[in-house]
Amino acid sequence: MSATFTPTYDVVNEAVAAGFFPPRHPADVTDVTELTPGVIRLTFRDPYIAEHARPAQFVNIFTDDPLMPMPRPFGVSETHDGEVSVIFAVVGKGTAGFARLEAGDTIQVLGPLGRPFNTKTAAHYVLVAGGLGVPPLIYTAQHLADDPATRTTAVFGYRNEHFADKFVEPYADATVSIDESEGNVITLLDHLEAEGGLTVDGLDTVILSCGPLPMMKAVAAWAAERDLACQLSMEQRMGCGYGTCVLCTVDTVDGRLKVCADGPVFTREQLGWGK
Amino acid sequence: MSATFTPTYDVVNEAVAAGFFPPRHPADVTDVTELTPGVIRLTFRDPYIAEHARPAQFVNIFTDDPLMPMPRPFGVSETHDGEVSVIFAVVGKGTAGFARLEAGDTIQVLGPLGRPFNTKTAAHYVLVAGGLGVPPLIYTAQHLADDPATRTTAVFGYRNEHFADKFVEPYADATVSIDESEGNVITLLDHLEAEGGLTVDGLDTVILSCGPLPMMKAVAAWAAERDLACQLSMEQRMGCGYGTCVLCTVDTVDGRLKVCADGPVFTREQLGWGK
Amino acid sequence: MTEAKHTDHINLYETHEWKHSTQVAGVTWKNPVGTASGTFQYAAVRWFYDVSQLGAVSTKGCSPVPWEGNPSPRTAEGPASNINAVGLQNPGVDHYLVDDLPKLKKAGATVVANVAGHCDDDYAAVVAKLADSDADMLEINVSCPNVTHGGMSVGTDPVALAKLMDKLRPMTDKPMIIKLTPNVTDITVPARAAVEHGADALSMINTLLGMRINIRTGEPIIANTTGGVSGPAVLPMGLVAVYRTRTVLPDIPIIGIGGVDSGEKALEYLYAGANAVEVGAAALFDPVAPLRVARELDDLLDDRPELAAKLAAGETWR
Amino acid sequence: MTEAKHTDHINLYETHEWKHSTQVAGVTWKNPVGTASGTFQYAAVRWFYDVSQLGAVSTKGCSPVPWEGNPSPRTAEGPASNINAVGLQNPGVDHYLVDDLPKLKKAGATVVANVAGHCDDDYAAVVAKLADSDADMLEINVSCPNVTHGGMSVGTDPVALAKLMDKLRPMTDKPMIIKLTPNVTDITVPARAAVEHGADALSMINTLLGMRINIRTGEPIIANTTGGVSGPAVLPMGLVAVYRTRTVLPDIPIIGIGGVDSGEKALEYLYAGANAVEVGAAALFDPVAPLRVARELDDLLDDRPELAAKLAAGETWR
Ligand SMILES: Cc1cc2nc3c(=O)[nH]c(=O)nc-3n(C[C@H](O)[C@H](O)[C@H](O)COP(=O)(O)OP(=O)(O)OC[C@H]3O[C@@H](n4cnc5c(N)ncnc54)[C@H](O)[C@@H]3O)c2cc1C
Ligand SMILES: Cc1cc2nc3c(=O)[nH]c(=O)nc-3n(C[C@H](O)[C@H](O)[C@H](O)COP(=O)(O)OP(=O)(O)OC[C@H]3O[C@@H](n4cnc5c(N)ncnc54)[C@H](O)[C@@H]3O)c2cc1C
Ligand SMILES: Cc1cc2nc3c(=O)[nH]c(=O)nc-3n(C[C@H](O)[C@H](O)[C@H](O)COP(=O)(O)O)c2cc1C
Ligand SMILES: Cc1cc2nc3c(=O)[nH]c(=O)nc-3n(C[C@H](O)[C@H](O)[C@H](O)COP(=O)(O)O)c2cc1C
Ligand code: FES
Ligand code: FES
Repeated sequence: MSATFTPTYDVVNEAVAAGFFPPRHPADVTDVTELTPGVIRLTFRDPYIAEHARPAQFVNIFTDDPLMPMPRPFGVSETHDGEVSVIFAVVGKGTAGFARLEAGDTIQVLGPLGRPFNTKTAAHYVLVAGGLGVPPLIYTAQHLADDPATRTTAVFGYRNEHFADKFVEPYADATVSIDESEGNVITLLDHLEAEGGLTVDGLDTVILSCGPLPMMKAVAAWAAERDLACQLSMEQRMGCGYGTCVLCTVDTVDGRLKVCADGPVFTREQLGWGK
Repeated sequence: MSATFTPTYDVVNEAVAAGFFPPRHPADVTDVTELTPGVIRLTFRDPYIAEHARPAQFVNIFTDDPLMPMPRPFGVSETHDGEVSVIFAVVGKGTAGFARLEAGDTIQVLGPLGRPFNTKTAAHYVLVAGGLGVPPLIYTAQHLADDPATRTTAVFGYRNEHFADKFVEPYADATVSIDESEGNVITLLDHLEAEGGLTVDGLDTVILSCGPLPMMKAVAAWAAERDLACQLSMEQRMGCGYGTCVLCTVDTVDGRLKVCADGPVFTREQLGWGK
Repeated sequence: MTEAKHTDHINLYETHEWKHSTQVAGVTWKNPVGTASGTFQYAAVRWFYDVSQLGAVSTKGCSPVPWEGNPSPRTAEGPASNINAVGLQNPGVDHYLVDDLPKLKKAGATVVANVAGHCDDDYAAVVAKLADSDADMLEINVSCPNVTHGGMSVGTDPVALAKLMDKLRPMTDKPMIIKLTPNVTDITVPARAAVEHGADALSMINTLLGMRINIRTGEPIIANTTGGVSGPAVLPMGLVAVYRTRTVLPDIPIIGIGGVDSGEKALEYLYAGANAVEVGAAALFDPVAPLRVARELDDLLDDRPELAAKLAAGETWR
Repeated sequence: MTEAKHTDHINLYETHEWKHSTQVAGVTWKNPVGTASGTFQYAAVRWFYDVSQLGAVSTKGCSPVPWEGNPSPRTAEGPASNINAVGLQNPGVDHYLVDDLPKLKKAGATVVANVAGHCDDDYAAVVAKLADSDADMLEINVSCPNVTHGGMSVGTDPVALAKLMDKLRPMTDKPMIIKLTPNVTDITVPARAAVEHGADALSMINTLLGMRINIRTGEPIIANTTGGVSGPAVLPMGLVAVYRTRTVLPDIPIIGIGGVDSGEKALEYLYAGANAVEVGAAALFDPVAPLRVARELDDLLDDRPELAAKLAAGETWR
């Protein structure tokens, strides 16, 4: 009973054919799985997003409660045959609502949004993620899995249960993970370096990272010490998600930039981290 | 995902046992029927309301859209075996939502509310209703159907289709109706009087009425000219429906009274009509 | 996507041992949740729950003589809000003294008597009669947007407010709460004026001026044209009023009002610096809302012993 | 209970022949629906629809030099609302003149250039540069609640507003709209001051001061503590601002803003006395909202020939 515009898929298709980007639109939920208590994988059917999403791009998902009109952004974690998955933690009322969704329900989505990781160069991409930063790096691994010019090593840190290893393993060339009882991703990176796992097939090493702020700062510093390229996917409270409101800024050396449209991906140089 | 308290039936039952009135609570919709375009009969299962509702009492029904938190009051039109019916016209967004309900859905309700028609005396009750004023008078007829001390004559006026005759006929001792192409309820009352139908079995005649304001004023005047007792069920925009906010007043000779708790039923003397 | 309610298991009819009390200007409330004036009538609410369970009840604005209020329709619906234009209809202070007040006290309620007036003498006449009554606290309503004299016209003018306070303050030792309107540029200005002239506590916010129009007729829905907006939609405006007032007046007790319909929202007010909250419009949509909020908050405070201890001691979070 | 949308059949990507135009201070809008400042960036929106379809676009507040705005987080969610504390981040008027403005004009849009300042000289510097530009109208933002100087501090002080107007008015013949804040007791006071000192039109409302608190930390969610509330929740406050202003200023063109997310709500503003409306926060939640509102309104006006005729002639309903 809300006043939201819900175009049919035809409208979206026509729009795309006309060169426009699909607006907020409905999508059918096809699966909801709890991966570990409070962490959910939500899959919905959305051929447009599945076809176009790039690593670190995100989708805005909307609640069905008009008291909560603002978008909830989530990084794409996998796509398959016209379906899109996100993995999220239940942190507030919006995500609590999404956790109660069931296959057959409908959600409203907008996307894919944001600037992806730059993975154009032939390189060994080290995918460093912590906690709920794993989804975009799973998707990066999926995206690069069939690219003969690249190699990927997933380096995942968890609070306790290693809930995402099984999703990234099929795509990454190597996967290592750790939880708080043993250390953190820096522990893993040090270990990887010590074992010579940082260099693969003579390729340049590029760090791609997403996770809690302190972790990302540590990763950037670690990369800077070794003079490695490092791209980081940032998080910020958003208003629109598509670049119209300037509500989602992050401080960079070039001033305050939009996480949603200038990012979410920034280089460590842009963020001025680890110099 | 709204923050509304939804007690279980157990809570309501315990409350009632403890002498309290059931608060707003969920009820299952059992039937939704369109009687004529834009006029809907909604039936829901609510043993408490079915048992306790009296003629001209109403129930607050709530939308499931938190943008529309205010109660929608509707007169009870019939009760059967723990089920309660209301008949309503689609006039705004709330009633439009109710019209889309289906059996098996759940609604939130509060009731029964308001002071009923006084039908305690042995009398011939003439039930004069216009348009969407018919529901409380159908229920009055149902309520009095088995009372050997009373007789009822339904006098219903419609805009066009005579959608409610079939509901009142099983209960009323006589039913006459009219639509705008032929006249109005005063036409019927004059006719009834002329034919001697106003007096039945030597009983006092009491007019009970509900409908649009101009109609009720005309009915009150008609009754006053004949010195007949006349009770009228009023309508007003409400805030709470249970007497706490004074948002629903009607001007009476005793000042501004609450339609929800002092009424909805007022005598023509109280309203100062038809003197 | 239907929510499993925090309170689904709560039986509001079972008597509850309150775990967390508060103090407002020296008066103990058994929990930090009261009812807001104008949305609570004993005669109506007692059917639904035992009103003595609430932290306090603030009764309908009371005038020296009976007032008839505004013509109907008096209400319209806003998005997630109620708009009201009652215009302070009430049976007058004499009726209050023989009817509502004794009944509420007999039932065991902590009573905040809300005072209305069209002019300073009106307010004074009511306060004079309440001075020796059983009311636990007085709440002077200088914030009603639905009357042409008194009400908001006083609360938006710090000079007029100071003058009124100077008149009322000497009349009684009862804790005197001044209820403020958000329809000002800076609520801390009248807040300061009230406190400097003897207010024992502040309550805020009253309703925001608003209206709706019927698109079939093109005319305002409310007979009095405009009304006061309350309910879920006004929460951010109520919070900012409390927070900013607390920033400039660290010691004055504050009752936070506006859009509270859950324990979590009550908690936001407490973190903003309120000593207690009142529930208004939510009670229109659900009669037991104030009690439910109190029960939810009582549980939420279990996990916040520092906040709970401050409240019980008459202090606030900030 | 899912609603069959009025607009389910509308294909917003098909070019539309607008049936009902309006006039704002002599400027024709092809329909009465524009975008509100701060919720429209050409670079972002052009992907979703042809922006020239709108009645007008009001661009982001523009300052003499680039402004960096407030630290993040800059936003929180209220019940049915957004709370923003951008603090007028923008790349400055020089950038506007070489980037946004020419692109928008090239695309065929009717452009309202929104002007920001921390002091009178700031406003003047921007107006000086826009005076000979291609902008169709100027909108002076004296109502931003998120800056410590300028913005709302001017719009809440009729004397300061008059002084600013006296400075700006002689600088340009372009239609000058003054955008007012609802954070005042009586919006008709600054409205009058603006009109008496040369405003060609008024737009209202800007955002209402508000905030939210994180109940896990007990601290404000927004880094700048408070922000401005907009979106569905503010509709009644926006309507009352327009209605009351129209009552005292029968002839001034008014752009109604606040909570518009459907053709029906736009219509309420027109019946309240507005010449046009702008859509703000709704565009955050749904990029195509402004265009959808325009299309819905275009159909609703079909059944209201008297209103439509007045608007087209530069008159208003009341
Ligand atoms: C680009 C981007 C990608 C993200 N990807 C993921 C992901 O893959 N998995 C995941 O679990 N989370 C992700 N997040 C965080 C996720 O958006 C928030 O956890 C979620 O919006 C919280 O919603 P809520 O209703 O439960 O919380 P509430 O606190 O009830 O939400 C209130 C408002 O605050 C916003 N909000 C609250 N927390 C955050 C936050 N941390 N970041 C941004 N907005 C917030 C909400 O969007 C909403 O507008 C991402 C955030 C961004 C910006
Ligand atoms: C005691 C009583 C009994 C009623 N019984 C019936 C009945 O049996 N059948 C029937 O069709 N209608 C009845 N009505 C009228 C019915 O309540 C309204 O038509 C309905 O509330 C409109 O809701 P809406 O959301 O569609 O309209 P909207 O205009 O979208 O509603 C907005 C707000 O205005 C209120 N409102 C709008 N119109 C009315 C009205 N005419 N009376 C009271 N409130 C209104 C709504 O309750 C809501 O709070 C009764 C009203 C009262 C007071
Ligand atoms: C119907 C109604 C009547 C009210 N009457 C009064 C009153 O008499 N005195 C008063 O101080 N406030 C009155 N108020 C304001 C409320 O006490 C409260 O301050 C306001 O509604 C905001 O709280 P809420 O959002 O919880 O409703 C009234 C509010 C409503 C809705
Ligand atoms: C994110 C955001 C940024 C805004 N920036 C400006 C601005 O730069 N200048 C201005 O005059 N108003 C600004 N506003 C206010 C809007 O233009 C509008 O007046 C207000 O949001 C109310 O309309 P709404 O309820 O449709 O959002 C901004 C609003 C939002 C939500
Ligand atoms: S969220 Fe609106 S610009 Fe980024
Ligand atoms: S609707 Fe609240 S008293 Fe009647």
